[in-house]
Amino acid sequence: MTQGQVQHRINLKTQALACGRGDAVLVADLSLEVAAGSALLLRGPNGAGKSTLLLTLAGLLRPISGTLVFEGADPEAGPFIHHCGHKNAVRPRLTVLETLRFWADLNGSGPLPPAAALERVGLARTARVDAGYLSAGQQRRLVLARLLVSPRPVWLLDEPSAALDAAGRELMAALLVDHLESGGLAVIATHDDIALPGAATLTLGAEA
Amino acid sequence: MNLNGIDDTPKMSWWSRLAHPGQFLSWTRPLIWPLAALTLVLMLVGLWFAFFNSPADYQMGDTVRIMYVHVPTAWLSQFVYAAMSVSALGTLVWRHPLADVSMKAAAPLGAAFTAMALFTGSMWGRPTWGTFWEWDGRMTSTLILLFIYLGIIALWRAFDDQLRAARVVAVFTLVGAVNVPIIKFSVDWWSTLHQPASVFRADGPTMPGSLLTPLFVMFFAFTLLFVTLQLLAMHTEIRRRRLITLERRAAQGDAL
Amino acid sequence: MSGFLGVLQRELRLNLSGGGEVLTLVLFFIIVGAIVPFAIGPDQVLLASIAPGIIWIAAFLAMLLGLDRLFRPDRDDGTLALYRLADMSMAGVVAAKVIAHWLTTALPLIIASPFLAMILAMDGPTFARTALSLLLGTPALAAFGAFGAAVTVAIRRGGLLAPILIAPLCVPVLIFGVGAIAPLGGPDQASSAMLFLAALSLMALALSPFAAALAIDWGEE
Amino acid sequence: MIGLGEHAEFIIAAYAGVFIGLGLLIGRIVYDSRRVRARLEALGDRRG
Repeated sequence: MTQGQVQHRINLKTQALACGRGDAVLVADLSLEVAAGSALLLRGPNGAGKSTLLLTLAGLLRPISGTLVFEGADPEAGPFIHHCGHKNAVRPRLTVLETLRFWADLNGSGPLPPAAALERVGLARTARVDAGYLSAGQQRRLVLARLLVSPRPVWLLDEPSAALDAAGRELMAALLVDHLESGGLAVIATHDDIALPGAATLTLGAEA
Repeated sequence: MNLNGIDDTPKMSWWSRLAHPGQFLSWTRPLIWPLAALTLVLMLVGLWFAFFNSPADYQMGDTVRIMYVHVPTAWLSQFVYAAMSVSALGTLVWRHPLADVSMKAAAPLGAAFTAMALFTGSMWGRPTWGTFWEWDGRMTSTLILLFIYLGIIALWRAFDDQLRAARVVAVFTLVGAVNVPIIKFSVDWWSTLHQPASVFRADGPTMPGSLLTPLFVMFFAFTLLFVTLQLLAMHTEIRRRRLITLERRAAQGDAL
Repeated sequence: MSGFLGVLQRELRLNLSGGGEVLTLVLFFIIVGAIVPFAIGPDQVLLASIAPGIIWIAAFLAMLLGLDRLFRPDRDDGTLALYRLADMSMAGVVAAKVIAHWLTTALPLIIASPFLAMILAMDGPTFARTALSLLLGTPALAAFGAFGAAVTVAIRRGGLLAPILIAPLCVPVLIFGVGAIAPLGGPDQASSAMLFLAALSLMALALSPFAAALAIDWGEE
Repeated sequence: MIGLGEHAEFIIAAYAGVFIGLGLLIGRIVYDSRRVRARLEALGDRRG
């Protein structure tokens, strides 16, 4: 089952981008290009600024200097970025299906209904369960389902494979391959090996 | 949210040159001592007028002399808030780096002047109304203004990151500015409801010139005092930010 | 629009399901109101004359108490970041939250207020005006409260700060709220107070989502 | 100094209060300024 829909093609370009928290620079002078249909893996030790860079790319943090452009993005068409941080945004009191429906309402729903997305990430049987009962890995799968219910061309994933088991990682890689094939773009910060053929790798904080 | 091209290249106009904190520091530093001297002279002249060269009011007697410190501090309590609101606009609309600094420097000054206005008001109130505190419209809305000032100071102190703090405080300051007239109106409505109408209007236009001269001198003395202190506090704040940056850089250098 | 309804539905679900927060606030409201006679004595005439003020103060405190759950849990679990990338404006999110906040705090208080009115020796017509003034005035409290919660959400221990910031701004609401009940200046004054109260609520509801959204966006950035 | 009439204590208290307040305010701002400058100099910043 693929997403079956060709994404709006967006290229990511940055020039001399510096980002950090407050006025403390974590990543300086970063110029990179990620074309539609390709992925970039961010690597580097803890504290190298991977999460900060992803937040900056998502527009959740303001860059300290430099430029950041998403070429081909249509500002009228609404937000085009999915950002998945460390926190799952899962509230224990809501059921799994309610949580996913809420995300679909919030981000705009696509052709894939929430129930089908749950099936795709292997959570179909837990749909009526309170999200608080999910294990850490299952919560992560639920977050992956969020990417599926609202199609958006840019995925910025922060440690998506943390807490996932082997099957979960395969699932994530398969979802990523589908996403890239349909013309999407992904930037992934990770410590694990993700089987993504043709993905470029950027190592942050190597000189430190 | 501006995702499609964030461009922060500075345009060099006199405005942005003044906006540069270092430039501001070196341009306004020579002003401090002359301003301080002028303030001192005006303050002394004002005091001389207030105590030796002005008559007692035919109605209020000598207590009218409290007016020479009460009215200027009461004026400043509102003027400082207006200055803070303009700075808040500067922070929100133009992201002017000096506006943050000006906002932060003004808040404690405003709170201090407001507290002084309340204190002198109650010192005036005791002989005039027979009580230290009267819930009249002006006293009450000044008290609420003091609470707003103290809230803003608490908000500044609660943030670790001063850049973030500046924007949030700016939003709050402006919402406060929209609310202050409403508060004033509601409090006036309320106080006329609960007690016989207004007591007296000392700052009305019918005051004789002999009372107006010391009032004006003191008025300018206090306003200049605020300007001087505001400049000095802004300088300190600019330096403090530089200090934090330097210290952080030093700490990072140690860590590497 | 589906986003707006989604947020509204989620807030109602979270606040009404199991947790008992709503009942706790109602209990707080009643206890504050019921504790006043112990402090000032059981004089029926005196109680009846200050009952509107007591009910308003109790409602005011109860609404301030519930502020911290408005944005902080969402910030802690990452939902706030999601809102910032959502297919709806932050102001829309805040507006939905204000409505849900009013429905789950103010409305239960108004429903519980007859009990307080009874033990505080209020008469029928006065209570009717009290209920009406609470109905018209509490939306403003909810809106101001949401703004206060938004301003302090980026602060780690901002829970106590929001009420302190908001209380001075709420003074007009209290003044007109009580003014609309107690006919100190005659019935004319009471009805004009009621109009002011409604105007205040409308204005606060219209403006606070934008101010709160600005504060959240810039506090997080 | 001229006589201040029957309410002299309130007039004196008002002026004393204001000028003590101003003194504290000025003192705090000047002290703060000195301290920050001294720390800047200790870090070797020459721009003042």
